[in-house]
Formats: sequence, C-alpha cells, structure tokens
Amino acid sequence: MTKRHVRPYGDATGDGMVQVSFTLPVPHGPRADGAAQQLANKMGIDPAMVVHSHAIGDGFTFFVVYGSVNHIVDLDEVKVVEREYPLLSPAEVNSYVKKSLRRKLIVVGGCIGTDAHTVGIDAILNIKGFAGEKGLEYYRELRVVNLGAQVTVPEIVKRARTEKADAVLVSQVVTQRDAHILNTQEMSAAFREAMGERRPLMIAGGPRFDPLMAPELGVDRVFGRGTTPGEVASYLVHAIKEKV
Amino acid sequence: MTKRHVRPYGDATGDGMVQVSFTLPVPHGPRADGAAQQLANKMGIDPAMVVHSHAIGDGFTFFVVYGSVNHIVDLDEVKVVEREYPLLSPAEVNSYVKKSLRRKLIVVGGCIGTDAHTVGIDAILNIKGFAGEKGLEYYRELRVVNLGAQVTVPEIVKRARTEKADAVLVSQVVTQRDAHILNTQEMSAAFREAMGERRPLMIAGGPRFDPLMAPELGVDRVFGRGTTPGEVASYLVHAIKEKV
Amino acid sequence: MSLLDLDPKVVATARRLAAKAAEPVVDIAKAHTTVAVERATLRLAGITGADTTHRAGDIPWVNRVVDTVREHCGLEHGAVLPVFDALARNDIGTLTELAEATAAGQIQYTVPTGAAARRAAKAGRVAIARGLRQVDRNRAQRDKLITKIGDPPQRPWIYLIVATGDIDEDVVQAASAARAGADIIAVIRSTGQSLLDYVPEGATHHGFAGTYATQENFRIMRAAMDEVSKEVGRYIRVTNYASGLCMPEIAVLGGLERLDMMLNDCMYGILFRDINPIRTFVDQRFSRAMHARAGIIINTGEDNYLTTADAVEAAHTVTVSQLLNEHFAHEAGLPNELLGLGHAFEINPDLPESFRMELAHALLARELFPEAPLKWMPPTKHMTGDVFRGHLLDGFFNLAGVLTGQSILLVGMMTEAVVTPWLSDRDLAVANVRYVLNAAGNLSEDFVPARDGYIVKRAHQVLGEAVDLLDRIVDDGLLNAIGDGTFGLMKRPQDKGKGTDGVVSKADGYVNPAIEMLETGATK
Amino acid sequence: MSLLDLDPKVVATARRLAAKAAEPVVDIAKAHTTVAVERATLRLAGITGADTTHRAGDIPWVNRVVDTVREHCGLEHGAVLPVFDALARNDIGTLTELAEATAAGQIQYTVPTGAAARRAAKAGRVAIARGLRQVDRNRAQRDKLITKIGDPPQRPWIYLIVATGDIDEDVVQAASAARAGADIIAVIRSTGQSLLDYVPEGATHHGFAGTYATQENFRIMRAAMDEVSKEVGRYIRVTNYASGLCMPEIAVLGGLERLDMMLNDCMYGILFRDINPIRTFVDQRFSRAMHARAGIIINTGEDNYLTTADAVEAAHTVTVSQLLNEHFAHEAGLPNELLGLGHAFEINPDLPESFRMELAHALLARELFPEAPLKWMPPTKHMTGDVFRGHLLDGFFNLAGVLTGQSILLVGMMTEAVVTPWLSDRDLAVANVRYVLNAAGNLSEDFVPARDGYIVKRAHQVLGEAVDLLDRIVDDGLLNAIGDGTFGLMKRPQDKGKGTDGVVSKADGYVNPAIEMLETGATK
Ligand code: B12
Ligand code: B12
Ligand SMILES: Cc1ncc(COP(=O)(O)O)c(C=O)c1O
Ligand SMILES: Cc1ncc(COP(=O)(O)O)c(C=O)c1O
Repeated sequence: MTKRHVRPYGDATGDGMVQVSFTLPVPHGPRADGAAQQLANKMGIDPAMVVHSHAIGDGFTFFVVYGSVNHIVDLDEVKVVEREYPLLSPAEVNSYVKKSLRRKLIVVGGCIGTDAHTVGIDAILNIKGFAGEKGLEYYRELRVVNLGAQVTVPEIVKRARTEKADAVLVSQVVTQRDAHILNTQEMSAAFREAMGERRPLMIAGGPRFDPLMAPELGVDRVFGRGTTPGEVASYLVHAIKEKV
Repeated sequence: MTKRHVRPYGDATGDGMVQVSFTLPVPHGPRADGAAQQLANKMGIDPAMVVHSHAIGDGFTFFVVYGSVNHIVDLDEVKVVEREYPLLSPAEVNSYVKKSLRRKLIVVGGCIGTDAHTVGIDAILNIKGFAGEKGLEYYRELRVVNLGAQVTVPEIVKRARTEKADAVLVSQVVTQRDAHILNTQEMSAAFREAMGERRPLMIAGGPRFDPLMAPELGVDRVFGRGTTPGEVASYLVHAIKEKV
Repeated sequence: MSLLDLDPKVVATARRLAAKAAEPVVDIAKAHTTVAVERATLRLAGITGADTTHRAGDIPWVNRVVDTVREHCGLEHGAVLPVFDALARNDIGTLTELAEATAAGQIQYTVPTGAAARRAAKAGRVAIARGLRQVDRNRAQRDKLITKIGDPPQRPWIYLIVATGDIDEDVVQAASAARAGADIIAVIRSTGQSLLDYVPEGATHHGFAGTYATQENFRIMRAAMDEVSKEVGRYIRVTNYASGLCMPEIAVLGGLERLDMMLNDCMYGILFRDINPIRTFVDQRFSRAMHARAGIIINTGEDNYLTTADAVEAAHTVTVSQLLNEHFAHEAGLPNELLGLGHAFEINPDLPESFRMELAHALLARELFPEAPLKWMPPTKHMTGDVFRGHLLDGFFNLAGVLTGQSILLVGMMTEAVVTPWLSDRDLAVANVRYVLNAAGNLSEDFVPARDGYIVKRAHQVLGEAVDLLDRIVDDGLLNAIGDGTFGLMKRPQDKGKGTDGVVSKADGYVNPAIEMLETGATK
Repeated sequence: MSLLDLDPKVVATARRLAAKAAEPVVDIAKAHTTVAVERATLRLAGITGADTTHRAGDIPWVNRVVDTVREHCGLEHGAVLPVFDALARNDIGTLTELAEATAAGQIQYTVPTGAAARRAAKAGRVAIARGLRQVDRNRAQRDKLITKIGDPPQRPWIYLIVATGDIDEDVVQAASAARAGADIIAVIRSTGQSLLDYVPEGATHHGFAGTYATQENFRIMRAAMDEVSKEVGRYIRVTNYASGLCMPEIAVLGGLERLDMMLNDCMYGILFRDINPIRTFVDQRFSRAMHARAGIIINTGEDNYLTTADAVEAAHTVTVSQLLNEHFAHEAGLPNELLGLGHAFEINPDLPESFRMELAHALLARELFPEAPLKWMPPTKHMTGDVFRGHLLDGFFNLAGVLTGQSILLVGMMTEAVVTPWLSDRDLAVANVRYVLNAAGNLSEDFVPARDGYIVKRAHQVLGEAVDLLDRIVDDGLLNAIGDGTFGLMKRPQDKGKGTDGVVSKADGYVNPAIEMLETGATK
C-alpha cells in the first residue's frame, strides 16, 4: 500500500532528494554556479547543492546539482492510461477472433515518414516477437502485412484499403522536430479523409510516445517503450469487441 | 558577452533541456511512471520524457527523466559573493601584512565538532597547499596554528585567545543532519560570547558551504569547494585593511 | 603479433570464397550504369547548381540533364556522349548553361556516332580530367596539411558525430568537439536524404535528426575544420555519408571538397534503406573508385547488422560482410589503408562473458584485417534511458577498443537511447574516452588471451561460421543470400527496392571517361 | 600463478623487517593494559547495561566499575582481581549488581593477595570462560549457517555500506542491498563514536553520517541478515568497526553477537583519530586475539592513507602497513584467512597509466598475501560531483578488482563526493559491479602483465621502496616513524593523542584470564 502523497526518496522517507544535470550558456565561474543555483531553486529544489560544474568551451558550463525538491506527488492525480482490458494468451485471442469475426483479423503495419527504425514494429509484428512473447504473425487468426520502413502516408492508406485492414499499426522512433507527432497526425487525418467511418483502427507506437497522447495524435491507441505483442493483441480483441 | 536571460542548452539555443533522476516510494509500473511525469511537470519540465524506470526492491522505483524546463534564468538576479578584493601574490600579502601590522598575522585553524576531514583545511594551511598554490604556512608574515581534527569549540576559543589570533579558520565537511551549520553557529556564538568585539575574524570553509551563508553562520566569510590558499590569504589582507 | 593464432589457410579460404561470391556481382556492376553514376560523371565534368524555378523545389541541374538525356535517347551509352555532343552541336559554353537550355526545352539529346562521338568523348574527358585534377589537388593538399599540422597523437582516432540539422550549428558543435578532443567529425545526414534521388544544393538549416549532405555544407565544414585544425595542432578529419541513392555523386562531392572519410558500404543501402541491390552495387563500385582516387577512407556499416540481428548469433555475418566489403573495395581500387571496415560493441551486456566475447570479435576483425583502419562502433541497441549504466557501458566499449587495437573509435553517448547527442553528452563522452585512453591505453601490452581460452575459441568459432556461410553464399549467389535475410535479418530481393528504375544496362558503345580515368589513374 | 615474479628473498626480507619493526611495539603492548582492555574483559565476564540515572547520559556499567577500580586501587593488576574479589567480599551475585552498588558508592575495591587473589582469579576465569564459550558457539553457528545456506557464488564478495544513522532504517536498506546482490553489509558508525571512551547502549536512531555501534544494534542487524540470508540463499556477512577508543570492547561485542568482519587496523586510530599510539597498540592486540577466537575477518585501513597522502608517492606505505598489520595479526593469533588487508583505487585518474598503476599495486598486494581475503576499496579522493565520471571510475575500479583477484570488494558510489549513499546510488553501484563481474569476471584469464613491462616494473619498484622504508623504520623505531608522518602524512607522537591516560603499565601480579584463554584457546 502506497500513500497518496509521496516525495522523492534519497536516503530517508520524505527527504525529497533529486539529482539534476544541465548546461547553461554561461562561462564557467561563480556566476555560472549562481545561475545554476537559481534554476534549481526555480525547479523547486531548495536547498540545492551545485556539486559540480565544468566549462564546455568558452561559453558554456555543465552542472550537476543535488538537493531536495519541495513538490509533492499526488498519486491520485497521476494520469495513466490504465489497461482497461485483460491480457489474453494467443489462444484466447485466436479463439475470440475466430468466434466473433469468422475470418482472420487483418493488420497492416509499418514505419511511416522517413523513419527507418523497424526493430520496434517488427518486435510487435514478426513471429520472433519481443521479451519472450511471440509477435502478431504467430497468431493463427491474425493476418499481418508488414510494410517495413519509410512508408509514405498515401502508400499505407492505399494498402490498408486493398487489404481491407481492420487495424493499422504505425511506428515512429525519430522525434527530432516532433517528426513522430507530425507524421502520425498526417496519417490519421489521411485515413479519416479517405475512409471516414470505415477507417481501420489506428494504433501508433514508439519509445518516446506517451499513451496519453492518443487524442492529440488522432489515433485510437498509443503504445510506448517496452510494449509487448501480447498487450497489442489483447487490445485488438478489446477494440473489436467494442466495435461489434 | 552573455545575455541576461538564458535557458538550459541541450542541443540548441533555448531548448531548455535538462536531465533529472530520482527515486519515488512507489512500486514500479505505469502508475509510477505517471507519478514521475507529474513530479517532472511540477518542476517545470514540460514536455517531460520518463526515459527510464526500474524497480528498487518492491516499493521503490528509480527514474531518469529528460525534458525541457520552462524556467528562465535571469543572470541579473544571480546572487553570488563576488570577490570584492584583488587576488594577491604571496609577496604582496607578506608586504602588506608587514607594513600594516608590523608583526605576523596569526591564524588558528582546525576542524571542529566530530569532523575529522582535515584534508580541506590542510590544503589551505599547510605549505603543500592546493591546486599548485602554496598554503598559508608558506607566507612568511603569517603564523599558522593548525589544530587538526575534531577540535571542540571551547578548545578553539581558548587557543585563539592564547595565540592572540587575528583570524580563526574552521572547516566542516560532514553535512548530515546539518552538522556543518550547527557546529559553525555554535562556534561563532562562542567567540562572540567569549570575546565580543575583540573576537578574531571568523572564516568557515568546506565543500558543501555556499559563500552566501556567512550571515546565517555568524561568520565573516565562507569559502566553498575548490577554494585556493591564495584566495584566503588575499581575503585576510582585505579584511585587515577594512579593520585598520 | 598474433594473439588469436588464426590458421592462415582458413583465412585464405575465407578471402577466396568472398572473392568468388562477389565475382558475379562485380560482373553485374560492370555491365550496368545508373542515373547516379551518370550524374556523378557530369558533376566531375563541372556541372553545378540547381533549377530553383522548378515547382518541385530545387532540382539540381545535373538531374534535369540526365533525366532529359534518358528521356531523349536513353542512358545505355552513358550521358557523356549525348551531353558533350549537345554542347558542341548547340555551341554552348558550359554544362550549366546547357542545363538551363535543357530545362527550357531547347535541347534535343541523341547518341552521337563516328567522329561526333569521338569528339564528344574527348571533350567529356577533358572536362572530367579537370574535375579529377581538382580531386588530386585536394588529396595532395590533405597530405600537405597532415605533414604540417600533424595526425592525432594516439590511436584509436576519436570520431564524433554532430547532428543538429543546421550546418551553422554543426560547425559550432564540431569546433567545440574538436577542441575537446575529437579527431574526426562526422555530420549525420537528415533522415531520409539517402532516399532522395538527387543531392540538395547549398547551405541547409532544417534537417531532421541530421543535416543534409550538400556540396556547400561539405565546403563549409571542411573550411571550418581547417581553421580548427591549425588551432588544435592536429588535422581534423571530416566525414559524411556516401551510401544512398546518390552514392556516386556524393563521393564526387566529397572528393571535390576534400572530405577525408565517407560512409560507404556495399550493402547498407540495400538492407537498411531498401535500395535496389543492383543499383547499390553499381553505384558502390563507381563511388569507391572515386574514394580511391581522393584518398578517402571508407567506413563500412557492419555495425548496423547488429542492431537488427543478435550480436552473438550474427557475429559471423559481420565477418562475412567485412570480407565482401574488402573484396569490393580492392576491386574498385581501394588499398587496405583506406578500408575503415566497421564492427560494433552490440552484445547484450547482461550475457555472461559479454565483454570477453566483444574482445574476441574485435580481435578477430583486427587480426583478419591488420592493415585496415578499423572503425569501432559503440553500443546502441542495448543502451537504455539509464544513462549511468550507459556511460559505464561506453567506458567498457572504449576499453575494448584500446585492448584490441582499433583504429577509429566512434564515441558512444550515454543518451544513445534518448536523444540525438547534446553538447554535454559529447563532452562527457569524450572525457570518458580520454580517461580510458590515458589510464589504460597501453593495457593491450598485458592483454594476452589465454591459449585455447574463451576468447580464442570464440574468435575461431566465428571465423569458422563465417567460412561456412561464405560457402553457402557462393553456392546460392550473393544476391539470393541478401534476398533471404542473411544480413541483419533484412530480406531484400534483387528486383525490388528503391531506385530500381535508375539502373540501366550498358550498351556496347557505352562511354564513360571517368570510369576509365579512375581505373587507369590518368589525369588527362 | 605468479604474474609479477616477485623475488621470494625480497619478500622474505620484507616480512623479516616488518617483524623486527613490530617487535618493540609488541613488547610494549604486552607490558601494558588499558581501561578498554579491562572493560572488554569484564564484558566477556558478563557485565551488561548502563547507568541510565547518571547526569552525563547513559554510562555503561562497565565504565563505572573500571573507573572506580582504577580510582580505588589502580588497574596495574587488572580489573579481574579487584572486581571478583569485591563480588566475593560483598556477596553479590552478578557483575551488574556489583556495578549498581559501585555507582551507589557502596563498594571499595582493593587488589587481593594470596588465597583471595587466587579465588578472584578463578571466579573471573569461570565467568570469562562463559563469555568465550558464547563466542565459540557463535563461530560454530556461523560455520553451520554457511554450510547450510552457502557462501556467495562469486569472488570478490560484494561489500556494501549502510549509514542512515538509524538502526531500523539501516535494516531496511541492508535487506534491500542484500537482495540486490550485496554479500557483506557494513554499518558505518556515527562520526565521533570512535572517540567515545565507552560503548553506547541499546538500539539507536540518531547517528551522524552513521549509526552507533552498540551490542543491541549488532544483534538487530545480525538477526535481520540471518532472515535475509535464508531468503537470498547465501550467508550475508555483517561488519562493524572495532577501531577507536573501545576497540577491545567492540571486538568482544562483535564476537558475542556473531558479527563476521570488523574494521581493525593497527594504526588507523592513531593516524586518523589521533588516538594515542600506545593505547592503540595495546587495545589492538587484545581485540585481534578476540577476533581470532571469534573467527572474525579483520579489515585493515590502508585505504585511508591514500586519502591524505598521494596514492603514487605513498604506494609503498600501504605495503609496509599491510606487512605490519599482517605481523601484528599473526602475533595476536589471527590466521591468514582472517586477514582482510586493505588497499584502494585512489590514484589520480588523470595521471597517464593510472589504471595500469592501480593494477600493479593491486596485484602486488594479491601476490604478497596470497591467502588473505584482501579488501579492495573504491575511489573516494578523486571522486567529484561529476557523478557520470564517478560511475565510470567505479566501473574501472571493479574491473581492477576482478583482474587482480581481490577477495572483498567495497562497492564505490557515484555520489562519493556528494552525500552518504542514497538508495538509488547503492542500486546503481551494485548494477555496475554486477555488469563487470558478469561481463568481464573471467578476463583475468587473459590478463598477463608483460614481462618487465610497466605493471611488473611498478610492482617491483613499490616492493623495493617498501623494503627500504621498513629498513628505516627498523632503525628509527616504528613509534618514531609514526611520529614523523610516515603513514598518511599524519604525525602522531607516541606520548600524545586521545586516550593516553587510559594506558596503564602492568604490574608483576597483573591477572587477566581472558588474555590467557585467548592465547591458549582454553574454554574453561
Ligand atoms: C537500431 C537503431 C537504428 C538502426 C535501425 C535499423 C532498423 N531496421 O530498425 C539504424 C542503424 C538503421 C538507425 C539509423 C538511424 N538512427 Co537510429 N537507432 C537505433 C537504436 C540503436 C535502437 C532502436 C531500436 O531498435 N530499439 C529496440 C526496439 C525494440 O524498441 P522500440 O523501437 O522502442 O520499440 C518498442 C516500443 O517503442 C514499441 N513500439 C515501437 N513501435 C511500435 C509500433 C506499434 C504499432 C506498437 C504497438 C508498438 C511500438 O514496441 C517495441 C517493443 O517494446 C536507437 C537508440 C536506442 N538504443 O534506442 C537509435 C535511435 C532511435 N536512432 C536515432 C537516429 C537519429 C538515427 C539516424 C537518423 C541517425 C543515426 N543516429 O544513426 C539514422 C536514420 C534512421 C532513419 N531514417 O530513421 C535516434 C533518434 C533520436 C530521436 N529521438 O529523434 C536514436 C534514439 C539514437 C540517438 N540517440 O541518436 N538506427
Ligand atoms: C578523505 C575523506 C575521508 C578521510 C579523512 C582523512 C582526513 N584526515 O581528512 C577519512 C577516511 C578518515 C574519512 C572518514 C569519514 N568520512 Co570522509 N571523505 C573523504 C573524502 C573521500 C575526501 C574529502 C577530501 O579530502 N577532499 C579534498 C579536500 C581538498 O577538499 P575539501 O574538503 O572540499 O576542501 C576544499 C574546500 O572545501 C575548501 N575548504 C575546506 N575546508 C576549509 C576551511 C577553510 C577555513 C577554508 C577557507 C576553505 C576550506 O578548501 C579546500 C581546498 O579547495 C570525501 C569524499 C569526496 N571525494 O569528497 C569523503 C566524505 C567527506 N566523508 C564522509 C563521511 C560520512 C565520512 C565518515 C563519517 C564515514 C565514511 N563514509 O567513511 C568518516 C568519519 C569522518 C569524521 N569523523 O569526520 C562523507 C560526508 C557526507 C556528508 N556530506 O555528510 C563524504 C562526502 C563521503 C560520502 N559520500 O559518504 N573521510
Ligand atoms: C555505411 C552507412 N552508410 C550510411 C549510413 C547512414 O545512412 P542514412 O543517411 O540513410 O541514415 C550508415 C548508418 O549509420 C551507415 O552505416
Ligand atoms: C580500519 C578502520 N577503522 C575504522 C574506520 C572508521 O572509523 P570511525 O568510526 O572513526 O570513522 C575506518 C574508516 O573507514 C577504518 O578504515
């Protein structure tokens, strides 16, 4: 049983201790240390100890700060996407799909945009799987079409259509300049535009996605780092149950 | 030339990027990640990426968070103890002391309380010195009495009296339960009580002291991590100039 | 000194098999040209600039010309004949003017024959020779600068990446990296550039997770690093990426702008960018011949296999690929000293003996390719958001590098799994390298893998598996092996992939003075 | 297998000189007793508890008794004779009752003679034998538990420190450390306890940067770790500190509560706590005899020298101190298997070859003391607030530990220069150790210092310097050498320091059955 209000724990309950590091565009020296101290204080760290600083070139200083942060975490206010569906075994997934759809469930997946990181989507889709769980290809009642890397949005829309996909799974790993967000939004808009209500289920995944972002991205569900294929398969069953 | 307002620099000017790590007394899982996210947000990090978490035992989770902090450092507001005196060479220190006092300046030093960390005070006092600078013993016109470790407050007061010390230098390294603060305050109070106006100059030093703390500690000056003997000698000259 | 006691016969067998596996592919490469090879040839001949008025954005003039040539008369005979013929026929002074006229629809390309063909070939050769002499001058200039300013005092050379997306920020970060200790600066390309079938123009400021490779960006970085070289007292090498749909062109630009190293792998584009295999092998051959001429060290990409395949199971595929890369490089004229064959520290760190296994693999590469400036790549796949653990792992990677005598050390970043490196990441990473080099740089003196011990056995095992795999590849054909997912678990059939339609079978009368001059070393 | 090829003659010379240097000090130690030795003797005889009514705070009964004995009749004959005589004369049942009566001023102590003396000595012996048999039972119990539950599967054993100041929090953190992989738990003492001339009583919750060493705290931690041992399937060893003004007493308490290791150095108290040298040597001799009886591994403190002196310049002083510690330990009855001689990774990491020099020093210790469970201490002095660098350094420390076959590895913390360790520091630190042990634990197989190479030369040099220094110490006298700042640059004259007035010359009729029984191994 955890309490509702908690603080970081360094060495004793409630001490609030955290470690922070950052660089400021300020030349190394006491003034820089003071600036680091000020920033740490603004972050709520008080007392803050600037325990290390060193110059990076002439104009920058790197800092390590330790100290007690005065914020309190309210666990009741924590927002998480709770898994509202049970984790199913492959057999359970297969049997549900078979019973309810009476055909295979069709999944089209790929990395969109210029993203070439396929390891994540492959971990979900390929038989080999992830973390000891087999991927979706292993599920007898799922048909998986893995388009691989650097798929354009028009391509994936077209393919989803021809395959009559029930679900589209896209992966986004590169986040610079918010590429992952922009690409996913572009895709969800394209599906809505092209297929309206008949659009497939849209699922986005990648290590820097927060599951809370689904509405912002315009997709039905978002999976973050460490996702396992079983979670995704179970979600698929849950989602088609909702639809049926 | 640095600008007045700066933000942390990760990869580009103004991106505000910082790294944070801490432990929360919450079992590992999505809820814990959400709690970490909340804390990071409260610290002003937004967006915050909880890039790592792992369980420590059953009840704790360790987190690493990266993200952009929205605070702005105002360099004009940075409080630092500026060195308001010039850095002097040993020869300059000696010649000033000789001219103004016409006798040696007497320094009594030691680690008070149960603190046995003498390396810091020795770095300032012993000939060997620190960072390539010779210690105060090297200065011909200073007479240094180094009492070593674990000196009680009554002892140091007594000795300062018998030696007719111009300055007392104490070191405090252990900070648990604020030992460094309490010990130093006890000492400054004792000197005030015992000697009133005729008390010697009081200087405290140690790696976890912030030079801004002098008033709180009741001493004349505080030196932090990385202090060199030359800085201290120059300060001594400055302080006696003020007195004379 | 040999620590692994590799059997020279097995090594010779491995090389013989690699050559045999490569042979049919070399034949194919010789029998084809590509749009990129032709564009590269014209770039050597002096064409520059882009069509800024085109609605699709800045399309380089060279693309307009080659595309139009192809439209008009095909590329089977190469671009040189039709282009220099058109120049003569239309009495136009420069290739750029020709391009403008082409865009305006004023030029009709045909394949000249007889005297016209001979004239065109000659004019082409003269122009190309001018370009090659520029490359030669750059090479001489590099040698001169190195003699004057000096090479890094230590091995491995320290290789740092910048990737801001903005060439101006890149310059700032590169300079600060060099001052902090980097010997080599690599500018990562914007994601997706390798799939562009043209080379962007000018200085660029808006890449994604990297900065566009352009001739102007190359120039800017080289000039900046020339300044920094003087300041830091060692010649700072500059690296960029050849691989991709524009491999031959970028190789030319690298030669023209005195880059010092280029990423150039015989299979990377196929496997990791889904570029057509034939296209890649053709382009690769031309680009490597260019690098040979320019004295540019290539960096191959075996490290990538270990991000998609398992570093233990697939260790031998790295060896096989290195042997293939070596053969293709030799065939294209690259000497051993320019073969920066790649390999990486990518074994799951939780595996028992993982560090010793890394040493075994790294030492195998070292002893198989004693003269090659091997490139040692840091952990990436098993890096996590636990940056403390990551920093430690990078330290052991650095140690493995010095223990096994690696030549080029790509510096690992504790934030590998988090972000493209921050200023401070690079700084801490170089400090890590520096600690290891300084504190343990000579520990190799005391590193003597036990006879028949774990390390030696593992190295022999990997070499054995490599020979077996090469044997199978010789039987099946390299292109089929690639199609089957032999490398990095990526399956790439020879008739699929990006850029397939840029491949053209050479006709009998195909003319390309560049290829000839690269092969013969001619300067005129 | 010898890697350093040390000359057995030089090694023998070193040992002979150490023995010679120690001899006069052993004589002094035999000729004196101290208040602490007498208190320890009475603790063995069964006295417990404290005078909670005393205005100076809880003063243990044993202090009240020994102080009063000293006042009344001196300690030259030991405390046993007057105390057991008083017990008999006053017809009091237990020592604790005697203490109460003493505090109430009801007891007058004298040194008995003749039959009374013989009776008192005998009664004392019976009581002390009871205490020693408890110690013997604990030792047997430890052996039994180890047989049943098992020793750690790997070497070095992983040694972790807890230091919350509160025994209850310590237990929580120790349990979590053990679950995370620690094999040995050390509870750091509150700063300043070593200068208390009494041992605090009961469970304590308010230490500074550590928790008081008390019999009850020992019991609590040992009981908790017995539970955890079963859970984790290996016997978790518990460590505390003997050194200080109460060295003999704490040694007794450690034996009575089945501690497994204790910090016990022949010079630490002198050098780092300014305790009188004679006092220390007398106390140390008794305490070590106790440890020998209890089967407790001692941990010596050579690491400390390198925090005040330079680890390169003073490397040989570590060797000298280890040889002295070894001799004093043997003399007091400790076998090699209980000699946890200390040394540390404290060379400035910015020095060229620093890591190899660490290896040289560590290997020298290993080969000089092949049977001793050497304790390998992490970097502290050169740790800074740069925790990333610190974590890396700790990794190399761990590597040096496995490469040179160290026995006990005190886990370094990245926050060494910042705070007493946090929960997460300990966790990350153990993960660091685990990575190194798992990934490179057997690398020692491949570590063969080059013949006449840097490492071998350095080790020989340090040994040579150690022999030279021992030679000088034999000439000057060990006590003078200590007075001159030979160790850790601390100058400690033999007539100064804390606890001087607790030293007493033994009279001819001095009686201490404990010492006798420890020397002979008698149980009755
Ligand atoms: C492997 C790798 C590559 C390989 C990719 C090979 C391939 N075929 O995938 C190669 C070498 C080709 C490569 C190239 C590049 N990479 Co890269 N790469 C990595 C690396 C090392 C590992 C990524 C990985 O495979 N993780 C393992 C998988 C299993 O995890 P995952 O992707 O998070 O997937 C899990 C979840 O997120 C989720 N998930 C993911 N997708 C989906 C989709 C759905 C539908 C669902 C349900 C779940 C889901 O489930 C998976 C299993 O749990 C990371 C660094 C790191 N350690 O993370 C950098 C990294 C991702 N790469 C990066 C970059 C920048 C590049 C390059 C642009 C330049 C460069 N630095 O080399 C190029 C170009 C790539 C391009 N055009 O996209 C950056 C991205 C920075 C950022 N945040 O923007 C990283 C973080 C490295 C860095 N610090 O610079 N890379
Ligand atoms: C060396 C050392 C010891 C040695 C001390 C030997 C000696 N004679 O000094 C020994 C081994 C005995 C020791 C013991 C203990 N130590 Co200790 N020790 C250290 C260590 C490794 C280095 C300190 C040092 O010498 N720094 C170098 C000097 C030059 O730096 P400095 O003290 O900061 O001094 C500079 C400035 O601060 C300033 N300065 C300092 N004093 C003064 C005074 C004046 C007047 C002026 C002007 C300037 C000035 O000038 C100096 C030069 O720039 C630190 C960890 C670390 N790396 O910092 C731990 C550390 C200080 N120790 C610590 C502790 C807890 C202890 C122990 C209680 C238990 C233990 N963990 O071992 C014991 C008991 C000590 C006691 N009773 O006080 C903690 C303190 C935690 C805290 N913040 O409260 C530390 C941080 C380690 C840790 N993380 O647990 N220790
Ligand atoms: C050989 C080689 N070429 C090119 C690249 C990068 O290519 P791209 O720009 O397509 O990411 C890599 C990846 O690191 C590589 O190893
Ligand atoms: C041998 C020895 N004894 C005791 C201690 C600690 O003593 P104290 O409790 O006085 O800090 C140490 C320091 O680590 C030591 O090395």
